[in-house]
Amino acid sequence: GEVTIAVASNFLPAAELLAEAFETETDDAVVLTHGSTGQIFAQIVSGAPFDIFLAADDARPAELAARGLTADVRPYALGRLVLVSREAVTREAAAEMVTGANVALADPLVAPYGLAATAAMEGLGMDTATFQPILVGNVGQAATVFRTGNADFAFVAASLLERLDPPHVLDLTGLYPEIRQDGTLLARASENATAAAFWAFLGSDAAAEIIAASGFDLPE
Amino acid sequence: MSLWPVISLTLQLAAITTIILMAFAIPFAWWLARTRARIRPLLEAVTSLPLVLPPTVLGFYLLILMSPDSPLGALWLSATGETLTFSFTGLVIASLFYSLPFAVQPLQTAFMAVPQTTIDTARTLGATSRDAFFSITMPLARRGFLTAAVLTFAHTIGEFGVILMVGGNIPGRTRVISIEIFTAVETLDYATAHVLSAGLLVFSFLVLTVVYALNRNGGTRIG
Amino acid sequence: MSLWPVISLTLQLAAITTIILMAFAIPFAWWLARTRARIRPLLEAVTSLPLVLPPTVLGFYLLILMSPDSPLGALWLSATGETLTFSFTGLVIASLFYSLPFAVQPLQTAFMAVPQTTIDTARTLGATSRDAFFSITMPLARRGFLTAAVLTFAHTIGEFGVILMVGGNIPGRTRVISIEIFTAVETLDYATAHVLSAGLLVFSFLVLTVVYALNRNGGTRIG
Amino acid sequence: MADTLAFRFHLERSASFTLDMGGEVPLRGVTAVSGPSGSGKTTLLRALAGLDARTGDTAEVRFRGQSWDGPGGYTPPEARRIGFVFQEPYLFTHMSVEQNLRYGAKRRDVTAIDGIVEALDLAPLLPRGVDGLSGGEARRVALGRALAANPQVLFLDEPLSGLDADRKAEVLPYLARAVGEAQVPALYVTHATDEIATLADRTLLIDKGRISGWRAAPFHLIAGVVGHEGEDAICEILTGSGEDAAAGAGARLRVPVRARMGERVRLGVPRDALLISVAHPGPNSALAVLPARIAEQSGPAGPVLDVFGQRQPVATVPETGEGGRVWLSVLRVLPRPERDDSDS
Amino acid sequence: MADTLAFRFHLERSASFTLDMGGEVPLRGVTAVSGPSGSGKTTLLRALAGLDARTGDTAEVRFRGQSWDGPGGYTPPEARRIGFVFQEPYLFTHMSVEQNLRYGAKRRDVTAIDGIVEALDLAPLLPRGVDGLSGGEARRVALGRALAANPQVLFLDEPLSGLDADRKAEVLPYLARAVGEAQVPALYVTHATDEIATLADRTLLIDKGRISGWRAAPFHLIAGVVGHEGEDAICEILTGSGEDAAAGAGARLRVPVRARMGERVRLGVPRDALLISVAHPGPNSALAVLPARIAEQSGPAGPVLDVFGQRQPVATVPETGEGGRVWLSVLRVLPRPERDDSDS
Ligand SMILES: Nc1ncnc2c1ncn2[C@@H]1O[C@H](COP(=O)(O)OP(=O)(O)OP(=O)(O)O)[C@@H](O)[C@H]1O
Ligand SMILES: Nc1ncnc2c1ncn2[C@@H]1O[C@H](COP(=O)(O)OP(=O)(O)OP(=O)(O)O)[C@@H](O)[C@H]1O
Ligand code: MOO
Ligand SMILES: [Mg+2]
Ligand SMILES: [Mg+2]
Repeated sequence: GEVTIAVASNFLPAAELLAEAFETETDDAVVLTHGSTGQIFAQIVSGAPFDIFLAADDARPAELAARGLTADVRPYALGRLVLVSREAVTREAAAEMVTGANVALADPLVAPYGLAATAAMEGLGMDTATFQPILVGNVGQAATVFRTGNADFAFVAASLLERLDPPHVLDLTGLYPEIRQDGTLLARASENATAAAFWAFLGSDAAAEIIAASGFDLPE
Repeated sequence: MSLWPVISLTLQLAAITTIILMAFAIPFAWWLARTRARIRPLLEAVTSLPLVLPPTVLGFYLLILMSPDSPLGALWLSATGETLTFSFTGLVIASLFYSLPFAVQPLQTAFMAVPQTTIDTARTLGATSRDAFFSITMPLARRGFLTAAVLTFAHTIGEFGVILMVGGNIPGRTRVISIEIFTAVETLDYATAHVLSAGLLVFSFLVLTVVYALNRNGGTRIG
Repeated sequence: MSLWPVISLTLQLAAITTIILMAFAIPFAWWLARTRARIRPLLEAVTSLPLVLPPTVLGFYLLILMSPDSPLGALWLSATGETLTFSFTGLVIASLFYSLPFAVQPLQTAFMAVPQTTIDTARTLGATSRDAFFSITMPLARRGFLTAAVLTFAHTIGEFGVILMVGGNIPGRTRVISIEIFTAVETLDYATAHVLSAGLLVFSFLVLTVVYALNRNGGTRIG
Repeated sequence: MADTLAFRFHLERSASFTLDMGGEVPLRGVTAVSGPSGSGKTTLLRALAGLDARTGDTAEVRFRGQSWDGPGGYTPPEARRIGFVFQEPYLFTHMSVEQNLRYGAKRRDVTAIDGIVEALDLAPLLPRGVDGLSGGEARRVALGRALAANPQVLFLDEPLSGLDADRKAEVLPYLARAVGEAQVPALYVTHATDEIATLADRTLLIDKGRISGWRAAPFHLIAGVVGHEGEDAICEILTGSGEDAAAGAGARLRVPVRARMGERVRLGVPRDALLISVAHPGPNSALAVLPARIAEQSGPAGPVLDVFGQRQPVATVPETGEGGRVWLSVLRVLPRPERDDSDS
Repeated sequence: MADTLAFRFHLERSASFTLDMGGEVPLRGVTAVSGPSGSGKTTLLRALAGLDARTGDTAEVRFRGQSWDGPGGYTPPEARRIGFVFQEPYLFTHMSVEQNLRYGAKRRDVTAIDGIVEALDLAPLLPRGVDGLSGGEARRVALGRALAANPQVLFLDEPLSGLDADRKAEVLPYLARAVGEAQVPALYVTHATDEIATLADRTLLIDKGRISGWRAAPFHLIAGVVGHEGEDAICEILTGSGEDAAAGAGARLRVPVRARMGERVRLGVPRDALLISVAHPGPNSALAVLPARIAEQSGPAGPVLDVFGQRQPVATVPETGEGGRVWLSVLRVLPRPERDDSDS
């Protein structure tokens, strides 16, 4: 059988590992497509042939559920936000160092990590009302801006750290509300045994190990 | 990761889009170039409109327009058993929309520069209006054809916002090379992004150079 | 939410990009149209290249090119005290890149259709080559100017991939209307998306119709 | 089925110009079309060819009884088989000279264009592009292109302007042969009195968009070729005209024309090259001095002379009695080989 | 400082055509340029105007001692103040007729173009666009545009082709006046012998890209205006030429030209309109019969006649003894008002 999974871009590297593990285990095929959460939502509403949706937030899956398009919804990972920088920074000094510098983060309106970053900035004592950070489309772009030398700081997902390899990382655990990434088994996949199998695999310990290794926390 | 399906799909999409769009744009631009109808400026304006919407937004509306709930999408579904969105056909339709201005406008400019008197001369020599179009107007306007085809082809290769929205990035079906490069950048896989971009640039550069060099010896009369 | 700063910024960006690009593209396209240099097809090909890269990817390379670590970015930083990226200037530079083909190619097509003999005639009547360009070539090629300007302006309004990457969506500084619409779509605020899109379309339609209608009475000689 | 091109037009071209005329042109020989600049000659030819119809125009055209335009049916320009030489060459700039020449030929299944190439001396130009052609070269190509398309009628809008005198002297007889032997009638717009004198069987006069009159063929004499001297032919004026023409009273002229023995040649005499004397003028530099008689002192179309039985119009005659003898000093003749059933 | 236009060119235009010539043209009156189609007339004028230089071309041009091209310095086309009328009109299609006319004028600070508008009868065309213009109308506009730009020398490439005879008869004297009174010399390419007869003070002959010879002014007589009759002037042939010209032996002609009493007029006599008789030809239809004398039976440039002391070349003379009396029947004259210091 075959399952088509739509993945929020920030989870793509992890999803690729999961798909590999699932395929070796079952002989079934996994087709991965990715995009922003909002875009995938619009596509599903328009009849996209996706079986499972791994979103970057809990709002879109809830909205899909409200429209009766889902068979099951549950969290599959909790996002971890970190602050990357060129010079070492501590939680105490962060407010002073970061204010006025170039800080990249995903647009809070569009991306859950952006919303979390805003909360973290307040937690670090920055005045988000007056301070103007660089808002980009998603955490991947925030990382790119940092990596290309165009920002001194960036709020990014921990899942990107391996590829980003920044000089300094500040863990921000506890400074932002939980970033719940919900997955949903879509109603159109109710007949698809492979989809059901992957949905089950996503909750397995093997999957949990991969997700954790990819820089996410695990939901309860 | 085998890139071949992605490259092949990209080239197919660009080629088919260019062919269909030229087939439509040629008569349309010709008509626009010759008509004295009042409606002309309106149609010219409409032709340029696909440009002003951001690709993702254009994709969003096309998604709505072609979804199985829409009349068009429903018709397609009942006729073919497949949805129009997330299919190659859907991509082609979307590409036709967003590349329309690049095909029509250079053609119209070129057609307007072909003197009616030359066409009249061909008519008196036994050419039907259709024959005169192919034997006189087209060769004289060939710089416009070249520009239209190059802009359409290249833009179809480079566009990804619409494609991503309408096509859904499905390997072998709707995943094209621009999305592949986009993904590489978004996931910080810069090495892949560099390689793919460089390949695309070098390939495009070679093709375009050959095309322009071939066109060179002709060129509209300048003396 | 007041849209005015966003609209004003968008129009400024589009207008400045169109003006600068035309100022560069006019002499360049003119040279391309008249030169017999071997290098011409190469330059024509290079001119089309910005098209084949997906906007985000183009944005990525522009980020690298303009970053404070790069020579260009460093120069700008030391000269102005600001980074080139995430500034309005950076947006303009990026827009110049991705709209280049739309400005150069229609102009070149139109210039190639202006007969050298007509220009020679103007020279013998006392016009310097510069004067002849403004008084003869430009009016005769005005359909190409129109096409180039419209495609550049509209495309700058509609593009957002590059802008978002290079500009970073900073209100009043780099937030343009295309990003605003994109945000609305992404956040499921479809009502806002519809209103903004409809407004943009209607506005663009009206402006374009007026522009084309004004151009109508002239038009290249066709008889 | 009348062998004519009949037409009636009302074409409003601008506030100040309307082509408003009807008429019937015999489809034999050359009908010259003459009139001041801007009088509507080009507009008339284009309208007859079916180019430029606009809303508001009314047109009716019948060619040999077949409807080309109007209530009887419409024939598109390409089906009218007109050889149209426009006032400007309008060559196809994306083709070589040879491709230009073959454009119409190919579409009318003509393969041999050698005769035309030779007559117009186009051979050295064939492989060239049209861009560097001189003014006269371009005109010859345009003329050849129209002739090569096997037309059933020629519309010529100043086809020889821009050609040098020698070239004209070569091309004119060729055109005359095309019109004469191949029996292709022509409408011929020209301002050159020489060309009218050589070719015209009649002249249609146009002014301000209307027909202002018709004129018969200008002064000319029919002669027969009785010998050759170098490149020239020795022609003897015929007595009387038509089929039963007999040789003139030994009046012979040496004429620069290529023609076969026995062939008939029409010798146009331009108005300025004809001197009428009351007495024999004695030896002079004229080509020939011919005896003639004043047939009509003041006919409806002006005075008429009788030269060896051929009646020809002239502008003025000197004062002598009716039937008075005069002498014609002919300073120059413009030859046109004539088809055998000529009625002029 | 020689009052000449001196040039030397080597321009390779194609494998088969190279313009390779040097010469010096006096900057007085009209120098006709003549030669077969494709001989290089247009190429020469364009080169003199400084258009189309290419790598590999060598050129040297001096105008009244000032270097236009070559080692002595370069003057761009727009600074040469040439009034160039091209073989085709090349009107500016985005301008009205009036804007076309004023294009060059504006750039040379000329504001009054009324004289030109009147002479070329352009008033009714002024507000029009150039698209619908007839062939002859377009040529007149092109001619007017060049004249309005206050040129110091005229380059005219068949400027009157496409004009009807009446129009030509109007424009020719106007051109003659421009050249004569305004002292603007002209290089004048034409195939029309009439135009050469009327205007040319000398003819430059070109063949295959080289100068093949020079020819003096063709047969003409200088006359003075002694009266008017209707629109025409009554001219009396002068005896001798130059400043000390005295009235001829009462030989008077009625000539269609607008000229003031006492003004001098040059009367060109086309070759075909001149009949030479050994004896007085008696009363005839000629404009005038003039006594003349054969001055040279076979000079270096052919036979020469002496008419009232004016020596003029002719093609052939009949057989009489040296110094023999002959009679000239003049069938037509082409008048050109003459500037007073004329030396012809
Ligand atoms: N750019 C060019 N490329 C090739 N041949 C050329 C070019 N320009 C001129 N020629 C050739 O040079 C010759 C001279 O041309 P030119 O136009 O000077 O002739 P012309 O004497 O003005 O003839 P016409 O009386 O027919 O106008 C012609 O044979 C023409 O074909
Ligand atoms: N499209 C048009 N718009 C306005 N006026 C026009 C148009 N076409 C022709 N005319 C006018 O109609 C008149 C007749 O033009 P046409 O070309 O038939 O003249 P013509 O007799 O051929 O003159 P020529 O001998 O100068 O070529 C001219 O005054 C011309 O300006
Ligand atoms: O996955 Mo996001 O859109 O970067 O929070
Ligand atoms: Mg005409
Ligand atoms: Mg020429």
